[in-house]
Amino acid sequence: MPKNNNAKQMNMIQAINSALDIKMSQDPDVLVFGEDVGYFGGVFRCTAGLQEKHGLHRCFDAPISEGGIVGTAVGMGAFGLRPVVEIQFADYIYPAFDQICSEAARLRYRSNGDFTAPITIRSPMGGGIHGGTSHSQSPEALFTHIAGIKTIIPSNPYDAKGLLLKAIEDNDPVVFFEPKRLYNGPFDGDLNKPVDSWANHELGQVPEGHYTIDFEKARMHKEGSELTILCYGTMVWVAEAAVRETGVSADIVDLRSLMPLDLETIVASVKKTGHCMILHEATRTSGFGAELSALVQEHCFYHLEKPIVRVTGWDTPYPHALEWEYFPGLERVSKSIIQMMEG
Amino acid sequence: MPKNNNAKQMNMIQAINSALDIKMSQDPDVLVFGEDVGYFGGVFRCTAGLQEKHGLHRCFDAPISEGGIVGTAVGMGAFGLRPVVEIQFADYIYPAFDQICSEAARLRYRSNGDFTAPITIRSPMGGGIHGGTSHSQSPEALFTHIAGIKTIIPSNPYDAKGLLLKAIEDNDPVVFFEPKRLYNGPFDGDLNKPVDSWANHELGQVPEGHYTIDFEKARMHKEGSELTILCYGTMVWVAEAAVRETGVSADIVDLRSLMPLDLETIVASVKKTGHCMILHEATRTSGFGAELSALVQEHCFYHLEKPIVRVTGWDTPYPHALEWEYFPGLERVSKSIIQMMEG
Amino acid sequence: MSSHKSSRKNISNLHVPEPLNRPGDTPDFSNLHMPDLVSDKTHTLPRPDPMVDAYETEELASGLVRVLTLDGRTKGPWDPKLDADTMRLGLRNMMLTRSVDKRMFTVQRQGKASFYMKSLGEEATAVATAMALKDTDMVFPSYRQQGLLLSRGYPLRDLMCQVLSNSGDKLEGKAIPICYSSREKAFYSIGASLGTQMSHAVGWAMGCAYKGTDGVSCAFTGEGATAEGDFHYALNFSSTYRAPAIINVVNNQWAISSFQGIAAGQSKTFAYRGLGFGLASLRIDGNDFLAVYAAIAWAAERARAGGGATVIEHFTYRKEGHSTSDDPSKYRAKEEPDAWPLGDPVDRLKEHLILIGEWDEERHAALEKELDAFVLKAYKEAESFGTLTTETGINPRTMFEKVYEEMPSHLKRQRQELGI
Amino acid sequence: MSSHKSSRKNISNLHVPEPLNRPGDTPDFSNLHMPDLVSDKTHTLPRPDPMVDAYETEELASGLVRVLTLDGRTKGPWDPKLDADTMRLGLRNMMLTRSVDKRMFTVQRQGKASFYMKSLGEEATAVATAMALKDTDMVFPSYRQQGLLLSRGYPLRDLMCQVLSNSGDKLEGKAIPICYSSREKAFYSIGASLGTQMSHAVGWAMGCAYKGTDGVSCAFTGEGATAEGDFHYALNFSSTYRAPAIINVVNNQWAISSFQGIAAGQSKTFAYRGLGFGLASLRIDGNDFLAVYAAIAWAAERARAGGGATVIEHFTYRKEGHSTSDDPSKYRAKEEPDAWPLGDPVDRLKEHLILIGEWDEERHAALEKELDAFVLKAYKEAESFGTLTTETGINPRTMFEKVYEEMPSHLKRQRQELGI
Ligand SMILES: Cc1ncc(C[n+]2csc(CCOP(=O)(O)OP(=O)(O)O)c2C)c(N)n1
Ligand SMILES: Cc1ncc(C[n+]2csc(CCOP(=O)(O)OP(=O)(O)O)c2C)c(N)n1
Ligand SMILES: [Mg+2]
Ligand SMILES: [Mg+2]
Repeated sequence: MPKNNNAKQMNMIQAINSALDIKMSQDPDVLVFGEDVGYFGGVFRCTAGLQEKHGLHRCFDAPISEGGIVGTAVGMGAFGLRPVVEIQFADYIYPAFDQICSEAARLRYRSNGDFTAPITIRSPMGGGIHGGTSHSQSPEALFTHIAGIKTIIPSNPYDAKGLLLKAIEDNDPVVFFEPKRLYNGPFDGDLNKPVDSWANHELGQVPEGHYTIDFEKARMHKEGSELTILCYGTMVWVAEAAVRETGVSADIVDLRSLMPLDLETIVASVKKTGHCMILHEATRTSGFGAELSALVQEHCFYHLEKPIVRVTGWDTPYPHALEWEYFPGLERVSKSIIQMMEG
Repeated sequence: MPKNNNAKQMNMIQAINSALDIKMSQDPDVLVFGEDVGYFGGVFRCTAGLQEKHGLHRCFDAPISEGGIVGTAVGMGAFGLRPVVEIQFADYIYPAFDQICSEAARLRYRSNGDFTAPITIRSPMGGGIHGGTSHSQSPEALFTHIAGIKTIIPSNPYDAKGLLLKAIEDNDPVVFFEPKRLYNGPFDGDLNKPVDSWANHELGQVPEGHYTIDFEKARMHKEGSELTILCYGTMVWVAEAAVRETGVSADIVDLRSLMPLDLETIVASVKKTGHCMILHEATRTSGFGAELSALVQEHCFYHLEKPIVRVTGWDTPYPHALEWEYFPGLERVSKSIIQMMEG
Repeated sequence: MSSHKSSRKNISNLHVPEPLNRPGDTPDFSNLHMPDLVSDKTHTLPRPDPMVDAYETEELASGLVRVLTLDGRTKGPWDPKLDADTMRLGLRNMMLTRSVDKRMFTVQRQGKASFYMKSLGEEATAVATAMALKDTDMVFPSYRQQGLLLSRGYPLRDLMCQVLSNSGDKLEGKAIPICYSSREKAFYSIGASLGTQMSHAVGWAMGCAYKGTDGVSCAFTGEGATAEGDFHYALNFSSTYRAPAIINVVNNQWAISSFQGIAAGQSKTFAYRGLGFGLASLRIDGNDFLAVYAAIAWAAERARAGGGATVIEHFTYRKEGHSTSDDPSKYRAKEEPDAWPLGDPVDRLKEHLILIGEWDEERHAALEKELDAFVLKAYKEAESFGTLTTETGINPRTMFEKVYEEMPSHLKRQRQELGI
Repeated sequence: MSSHKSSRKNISNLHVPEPLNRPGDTPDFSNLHMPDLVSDKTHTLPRPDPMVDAYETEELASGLVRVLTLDGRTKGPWDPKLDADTMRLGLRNMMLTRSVDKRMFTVQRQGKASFYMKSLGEEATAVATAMALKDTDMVFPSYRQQGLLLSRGYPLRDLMCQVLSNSGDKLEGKAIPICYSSREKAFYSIGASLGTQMSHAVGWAMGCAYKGTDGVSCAFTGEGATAEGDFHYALNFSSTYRAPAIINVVNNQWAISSFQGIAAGQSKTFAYRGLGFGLASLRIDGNDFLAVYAAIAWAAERARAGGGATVIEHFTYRKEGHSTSDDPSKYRAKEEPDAWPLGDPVDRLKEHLILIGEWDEERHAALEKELDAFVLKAYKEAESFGTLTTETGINPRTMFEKVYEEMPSHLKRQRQELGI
């Protein structure tokens, strides 16, 4: 929690921008590139002003070639730089999949530490902006299956900044997904409410200076006694609303870092509550919820009073018109909580 | 089980070759291409003789470009052909990942059935041939997370032929992984034993003609009462050896089709035995074992007497020199069975 | 040049290309790599036999193939010598496209659609292509070739319902606006992942050759998306298998906020990329309806005769924002669109028709009005099927359909879970 | 032409390229797209200033840059005029490479290693490159440039222990044989996924430019792997950012069993691909040590001076199987290697040195013997660290190390699970 007196109100875009700005100021080896990130400052404005402040050669546009962007970043990383690249939408990370999985993830291992790829790959993820099949995906689970990659997903401005600073300083390749529905406010899945802004949130109070948040350290978003909800990104806010709505006493564990994973916090919570629900927006089958479920039953089998429940996106592409039927929103989560606790 | 009088002894390579040959003979719209599959007949010889028999334009070499191979196959599929392409090693499927996930898997959905991609992507997978990090991978879990793709993994010649014929006839894109360690015989994970051949196995008796095996239909490899082992590919044979070695009475469920999945058979078995073990060679975290574990605990929670156990490859790249320490072999599986049943 | 470049630290030798004009600059295209337009020199570029050796197209790949002069005449060997009716139809199709764009842009601004993309200034590339091809030749558009669909007579209502994602949408709201699909009109399903359609087009063309048909496939990519691997695959595979494909690169100078130089690097032209693969390659004036028509007809003839693929760079200009989500004044000089030295495709064809006495301002104004009314009427009908702000009217059950040919049991279970 | 082509059904128009020679054919290279070698015409190709406009290299990209004639003389403007000591060192490095290859091939055949890849016939491409670069210029090899490592004095024992995957292996058995890595020798970690190193090289070169060093990166790909997207990315990014990179395409005519035409399609040369991106491009006689040296020196000078990247196609021939897993008699005429019209790189440099009186057969035979003995001695030492058939001596704990910089808890748990 931010206790810093130099805190300033920031939305998630500003928090990310601040992290990049600080690192670029501190470390001449940090550079930023990607599609439209230069003069324009990125389609979501996360890199706004960086080219003007730090120079054309430190923040620049790249050809529309996700594979080339990650490939050249790996080369720069091996050389000794710390590139931070942007993939414009997580849905467009697949052309870079080979470079991420076969190269960034493997370079340290196969060279036994002789070469490394200390790169950060930022990318907006998730639905909620009517982006349909190709601007809404949550592909995080894929990366957690690839040994050598770290996968991070913040749920708020404070974490976004601290985790991004950590990611840039980390000597391993990090895939850093930014839930785009949270850029401007903590969307809680209630379509009937006016959109909230970070200005009203403690987690929108972000220190202006440098700080980092460790990976493999979940954030206990809310504490309770009856139910453990494992979630990350947008679903943290849906969980909060659903807990409020249903009145259940729940631990809401915001994982933040999927790989490495803070298993200790998860296990302690489930052992306490005896009930576990897992939320994610991604397609269910082989989503990260599957791994969480497997781990929880492996480590908490004798404490579980009910089957672990996954509330997730369906095993379909993200439909445009039926976005909110796909999204595991407030209604579905609340209903599942009630079913679990009363059923 | 093969009950056909026209059965002939085949290894898995011959069974695959036979499926391709039959389909090419029956259907002029079936064509085969990929790296080295033409004149030479493939580095594992699965397409041997097809060019000579069916013509240069029906079985030919492709540029070394997995993305281009799958991309052109999608276009041919949309046109109305049924291309069967080979990716030389599953480790090299990543350059085609975007074409598989964003295109082949999505074409039917996004066009609401206007265009489809009835293509088959064959690829040898798995370790056991000293192939190291880049010739041993088992990336099946990744594809099960992508709605729109089917993922098939046979464990023996009989299934390989029937499933491949089914895959080619299927109107959805199918990723068909062939456990390369099984091409010539049912490797059971015992390094001290001479290598077995399919000639000695019932499942190496393969009908010469056309037959198909439905997806979403697991094969009960062995039946028992105390333990359910969920597995596929090479691990079926490791499971068999471990069951033999430990003397446990186990259902060995050979999934064959990961997506769609025969949940019914799985659930019935676990409800019967109360114990579930999952085996796969792939890296553990977010492997397909995670999904299986999640499903089993969702559907059999009240029948499970012990935590579900996953015996898998480690969360590391596949090391060259330590291949057998990575491989979830006989010793590890047997030990896990004993721990589970006696612990 | 914009002022903030001064902050560049000069320790670095890293070269990052920059556009000719940024906000605040007075647009100046004199440094554009382009032949001298005033002298009409480019109109003398030869039109070789379509079966010419690919390398002999070198001067066509580095030059600029043109037919219409800037004062409305036609000139040079590439003149397709179309009759007035055909040209008037071309004009009409371009104007229809423009009218639909205008309407749907407004509709999006009213909050009734989530997204839209105009093709203003680039209508010739799509419309002339559709008219030069057979209606059965499969086109593989990026997302800015609605002119293809409209030229082939796709019902306006269907197009609009797709944009509105309503119950009239043939795609049942599955795809985002503008990702049309029409097998009937030989118009391939648009996916939003850039570049992927390029190798599909080559696969389709290989299918045509495999089956011995005389079909041709015709793909489009923006110049920005040529940097994707798929463009490379398309060139490579079409070169290897001599696929009867036409590979169009619409160089509209911008890729969202990145100017064409980010993709081009030190290349003279994008057409030259084709030469690297031994493919016939042309750079053409994309705002010249007749040049586009002539080039496509040439390439189609080559493809049908077994000569393989042709790469065509359409040199044009994106006059509006990238999409409804974009504000181009943030990254380029406001006056750039008007300063574009190759003019506007509608104006240029109109002027030519007037010059040869086959058109006049009154008829033009009347046609414009007629088309606007036609479009509005279609829109009213489309809107009756629902909009984003009302109800889309799409049955949630459809969400689970068409993932696979038959619904696997896990999707049935999920549908049940949703309670529908 | 081989007989089975007759079975081709002629309904299809799909063109599938075929090699000049198949098993059973008498090798004939007269249709190879190559300038007339006998007339030595190619020796007159100009050597422009390294800062020349890229497009002016067109004739170098479609021709063949040569220095050594087939009868051992030097000729033409590309002669790097090396002194005899340097040439003798080049000869030695090539012969050392060949000797190591021979030894390790045998070792694999004895079952002591799982895999090996020879570079027979292609030694000049790697050795001359290493000698023309600075030792600090980073090289990004594919897997057939062991000559780079050996020319830079990498200890034989270390190389061999890597192949044996034993306790002397600096990579602790993590990588398959021949996937060497040596930051010390500015030799990038080889990964087995084809092509991926190409964009790494460009990223590295961008790093050099960014930091204002005069470093150059030098990447290698086989001609077959140019079809991967990564090759495209490398050309595109180096063109955009003028990266000081040298992009070598080793066209050894074969990619496992596929002949170069499967990747080339209708391209005249692979060098021409570079021209498509506005990069300086050369095709060179890859069996000509002096031509390789001269071309690399030229490209390095261009890169260091800020002229950006050069694409160099090394026209050579893979005389052996693709790897120890391959049997080339299955897909090409047995006599092809000997019929290759550009000879053998070791023989050609040797003959030149003899012709100018700086070498003789006796010294050559003695050197060969010396090197074989040197290699054998190193091998004996390497073998003492273990082999596949004995014990590799690698601690299983190392399997979990270097996945990440620090071991996350799940890997510690897994290590524990393995009981080590
Ligand atoms: C693989 C992929 N990467 C990024 C994007 C985001 N994107 C959409 S359009 C666009 C610019 C394309 O520019 P260009 O190819 O020149 O086409 P134009 O819009 O000018 O017609 C970008 C970067 C995408 N859709 N797909
Ligand atoms: C991405 C990828 N696809 C396929 C392979 C399998 N493979 C290894 S080497 C090779 C042939 C490469 O030929 P070329 O590029 O010409 O290099 P050469 O072996 O002739 O040096 C193939 C297909 C691979 N290693 N990586
Ligand atoms: Mg553009
Ligand atoms: Mg080769």
